[in-house]
Amino acid sequence: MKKIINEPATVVVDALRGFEVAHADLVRVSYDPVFVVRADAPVRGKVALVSGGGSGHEPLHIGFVGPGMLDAAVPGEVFTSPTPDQIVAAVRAVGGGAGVLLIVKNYTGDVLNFELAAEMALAEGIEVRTLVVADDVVAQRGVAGTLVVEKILGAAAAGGADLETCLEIGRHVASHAFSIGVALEAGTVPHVGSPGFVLGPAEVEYGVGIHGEPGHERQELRPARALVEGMASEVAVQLPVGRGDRVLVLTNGMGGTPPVELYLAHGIAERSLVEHWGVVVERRLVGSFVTSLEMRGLSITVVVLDGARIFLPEERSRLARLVEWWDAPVRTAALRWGM
Amino acid sequence: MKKIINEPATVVVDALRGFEVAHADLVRVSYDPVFVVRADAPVRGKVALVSGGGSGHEPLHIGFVGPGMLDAAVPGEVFTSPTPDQIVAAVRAVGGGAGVLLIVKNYTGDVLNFELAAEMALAEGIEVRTLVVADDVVAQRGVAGTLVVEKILGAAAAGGADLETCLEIGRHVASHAFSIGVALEAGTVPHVGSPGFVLGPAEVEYGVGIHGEPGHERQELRPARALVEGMASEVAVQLPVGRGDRVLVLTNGMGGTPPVELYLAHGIAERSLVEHWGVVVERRLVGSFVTSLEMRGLSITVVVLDGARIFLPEERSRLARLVEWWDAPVRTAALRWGM
Amino acid sequence: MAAVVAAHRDELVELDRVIGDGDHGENLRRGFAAAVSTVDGSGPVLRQVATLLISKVGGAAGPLYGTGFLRAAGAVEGRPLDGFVVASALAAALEGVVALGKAAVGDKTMVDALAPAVAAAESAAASGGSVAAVLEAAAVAAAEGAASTVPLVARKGRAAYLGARSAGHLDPGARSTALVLRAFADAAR
Amino acid sequence: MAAVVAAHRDELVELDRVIGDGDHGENLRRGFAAAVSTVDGSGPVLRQVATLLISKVGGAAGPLYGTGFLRAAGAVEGRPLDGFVVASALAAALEGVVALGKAAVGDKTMVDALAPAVAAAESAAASGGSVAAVLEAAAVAAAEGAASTVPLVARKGRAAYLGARSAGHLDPGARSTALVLRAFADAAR
Ligand SMILES: Nc1ncnc2c1ncn2[C@@H]1O[C@H](COP(=O)(O)OP(=O)(O)O)[C@@H](O)[C@H]1O
Ligand SMILES: Nc1ncnc2c1ncn2[C@@H]1O[C@H](COP(=O)(O)OP(=O)(O)O)[C@@H](O)[C@H]1O
Ligand SMILES: [Mg+2]
Ligand SMILES: [Mg+2]
Ligand SMILES: [Mg+2]
Ligand SMILES: [Mg+2]
Repeated sequence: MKKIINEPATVVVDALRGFEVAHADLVRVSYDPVFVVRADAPVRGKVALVSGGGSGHEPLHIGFVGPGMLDAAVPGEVFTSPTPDQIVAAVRAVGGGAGVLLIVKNYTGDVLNFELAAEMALAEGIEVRTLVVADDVVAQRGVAGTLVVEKILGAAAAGGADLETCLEIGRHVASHAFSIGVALEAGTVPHVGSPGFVLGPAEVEYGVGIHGEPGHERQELRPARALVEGMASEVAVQLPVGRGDRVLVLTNGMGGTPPVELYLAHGIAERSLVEHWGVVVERRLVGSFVTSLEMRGLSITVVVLDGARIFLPEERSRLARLVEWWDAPVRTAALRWGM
Repeated sequence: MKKIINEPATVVVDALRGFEVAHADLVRVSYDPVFVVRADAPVRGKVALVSGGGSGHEPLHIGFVGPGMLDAAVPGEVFTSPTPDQIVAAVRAVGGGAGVLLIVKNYTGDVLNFELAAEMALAEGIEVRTLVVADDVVAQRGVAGTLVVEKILGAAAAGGADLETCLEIGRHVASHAFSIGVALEAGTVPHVGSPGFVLGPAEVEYGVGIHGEPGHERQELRPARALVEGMASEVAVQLPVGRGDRVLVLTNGMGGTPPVELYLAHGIAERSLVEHWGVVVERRLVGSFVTSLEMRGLSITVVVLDGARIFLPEERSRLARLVEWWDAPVRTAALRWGM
Repeated sequence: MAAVVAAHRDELVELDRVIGDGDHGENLRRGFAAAVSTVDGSGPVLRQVATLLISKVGGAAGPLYGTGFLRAAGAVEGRPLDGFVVASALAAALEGVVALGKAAVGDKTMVDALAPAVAAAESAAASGGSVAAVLEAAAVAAAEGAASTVPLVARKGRAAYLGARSAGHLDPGARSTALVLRAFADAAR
Repeated sequence: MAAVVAAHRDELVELDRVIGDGDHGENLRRGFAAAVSTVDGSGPVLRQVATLLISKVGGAAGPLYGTGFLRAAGAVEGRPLDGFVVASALAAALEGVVALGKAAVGDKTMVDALAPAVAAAESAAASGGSVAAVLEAAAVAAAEGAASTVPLVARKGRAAYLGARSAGHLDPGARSTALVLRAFADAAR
């Protein structure tokens, strides 16, 4: 195992120290227990958004803490969900009186620990709700779609949406986000020392998650066009309407994937979604945002911003706001525009 | 060789197609000859900034095209400098009447091709000047420091600096930028098929550039603290003053390096520069901006923003503008703030 | 117990690497090590351990182990320790784990070790077994239960993502449960 | 000539991979292939090839090869082809390459192949050699010159970044220069 680290036991905290000095204008970092909050927390009167999970997925979630997105992120050990006391401490630090929404990726460990934390916070009189994201189409894990949920909720909360409305918006976005991942090479968990799986020189793992676990099946590496079109189809069949859906497409690198491959794949994904599936791509994002250590590979996420036929007419104007919320100013380490 | 590509011969163009759809609001892409210009080019009355070089270093330079930074980027084949006709075509497309500055990384091929292009453009009556960046302390190559030069010049040009002033500012920044790189694993050029060098399970290449060429020497991988402190020292000894210098620190990933390692290294670099070298870190940037395909590794760049004792007092206020220019709004695919 | 877990850390890491995410051994090592260095015997030990596991382990195993220890603590506190009490503590632990994790026997989880352990403990207690005998019966049954997870296809936890590919591998949580019960049994001898 | 370059593409790629960035073979293949498909024999061939090399090759070799061909074209155009003209064309090419690249013999570049080729061509021409004889002498000397780069430490181009580690490897540009001259000599026979 080759990594630029000091020792496996201190990776998370050592990386947080660097993150803290790099973004002192945006965040404050607590080390005992470990959590990250926006520099101006708590924001009075705003619903606070707290997310978290195992480390090794950076910039998720620490890189999304700041105005217009998360109020706090709670990193666990590498690929290990954080503990309830960490989560509760973060909730206390950001609660601004309008309630706290926990955004949880769908893993047994994350769900259990966040639920325990929610119970503890409720017992302290803090209004807390939990939103579970499960956008992976292969195994209903929470993967890259989580960042879209967090961005849209960040804007909604900044715009004054109350806790129940945030939960409702979050559920809507989460249930309209579909992702699939592929890996060319697995990452290595520092305290494990060897990769989650080892592939042959022409093999890929298809349908992977973000924890180095083997995917749905092993396939031969095909040219990008065939591979990515297949991935795009796999998410496209999940779309409520398909033809005519206005969507956001996120092409996400897994940590060891260079931009040249990401852009190349993104071009194929968009073209294929438009030409074969008739969707309208309203927004897009390309980059390494939800990673799995140094895993080589990528995921394609499609989020429906509006599905003309599935919503009652009176709902449409509210749902059209998803684009507006996506475009709203955000200022975090990893996503920044408009400020 | 495992990559998400169609075939080696079309990698650059295929990736540009994805880049174009991902950033249609920011850029226009020409395919014959190949170059990328900002969507609103040419900008009348502004000095136009054109950079370029071999592909495989994305987001450099295409990801830095847009308001507040470059007017055009000219990508060559992977690791191969672009040809003069590409460069001249880009120069023609962005010239806004106030002259064009070519920002060139110091490689024989880049220098020769850009110089030929400059001669051709001059022959057409376009005022062109050339700035060569050679920030690598091991072999005077142009590496990650180039992005700092481009950002600062982008702001200066947007602010109305004329061609000679831009050249002067650029020379100043370029001559005060110092970088060193290390690789854990080399990338593979698509049409070569095997990596530039192969390292043992505990070896690193120290003093590498960004073209997969072997570095200054092969070393044993040490804990991050020792490795990065050594790198920080290697750049710090180049600083004109050292103690008291106000600097920008850029911790740059090489394409296959996950954020967790970058942040970890950045923390060590900053601490070491401050504690052992007495510099004042005014600004910093952490991310994968100047890459070498999927190479695992990183570089540390230090750019002097002001060296209290080396400048005559009357020069200082102008030099203090470096921070202001760095902070100025920029809107590109890879660097964005303030707009 | 911490020593047993630490000694088997790499084995558990490796089991979890193959069908999960590789952290199970390290998570438990961290949790039990914290328990050893913190629990001072001043109060109810099991309850203190439970709290530490919940706050130090993380992952799926943290809340599940923590809840198990917590429920077991509730079942033994204030009662003189005998075979029946031990058996009922194990039953309470199982109930807590199932309430939280909603896994049934055959889902390829720690429940596949814990459930037969409870059954064996209860019949040992019913036939008058001592604390040591009850724990020994539980440990033996847990080891068998753990071994029985090898051919199973996982339906809970990360290994479930592998579908049919999870078959043929020992479940790390079942294995660690068997190890912990073995440590209890050995300590009681 | 394009066929020769294409046939040796992988060899040149490999030479450049070891002490450079691996693109030399592919760059030249692309350039000469473009020359073959574009040059139509309508005008001065060498000049057309030169322009195509400059606009299709890129890298260091593009301008250097292009300038070499351009200067050679200037030396032969409008003159009846004989041994002296060929030798002076090679000399002009060398002058152009040196003017642009500022490399001297011993710097481990294409100059190490081209300079001895010029010397050999000039003495072959002086002793009355035909076009074919002059080109043959140049090709032989270039091959020797290229081979002489193996022990050298590079002082120009990317290989120079390796310092002492560049020794022990054949320079790709010197090798390709020898190949191109060999192709000229074979064509003239
Ligand atoms: N729902 C569940 N109920 C009971 N046990 C479970 C459940 N999900 C997972 N487990 C157990 O947890 C073990 C994995 O624990 P660990 O690796 O620490 O957590 P994580 O899966 O979050 O990485 C599995 O081997 C399995 O025995
Ligand atoms: N300054 C120079 N003068 C003459 N030849 C040079 C010079 N620099 C490089 N070369 C030649 O160019 C060759 C490399 O060409 P190529 O790989 O196509 O370009 P690049 O180095 O830009 O990748 C070297 O092997 C060397 O022979
Ligand atoms: Mg885990
Ligand atoms: Mg090159
Ligand atoms: Mg695990
Ligand atoms: Mg080369």
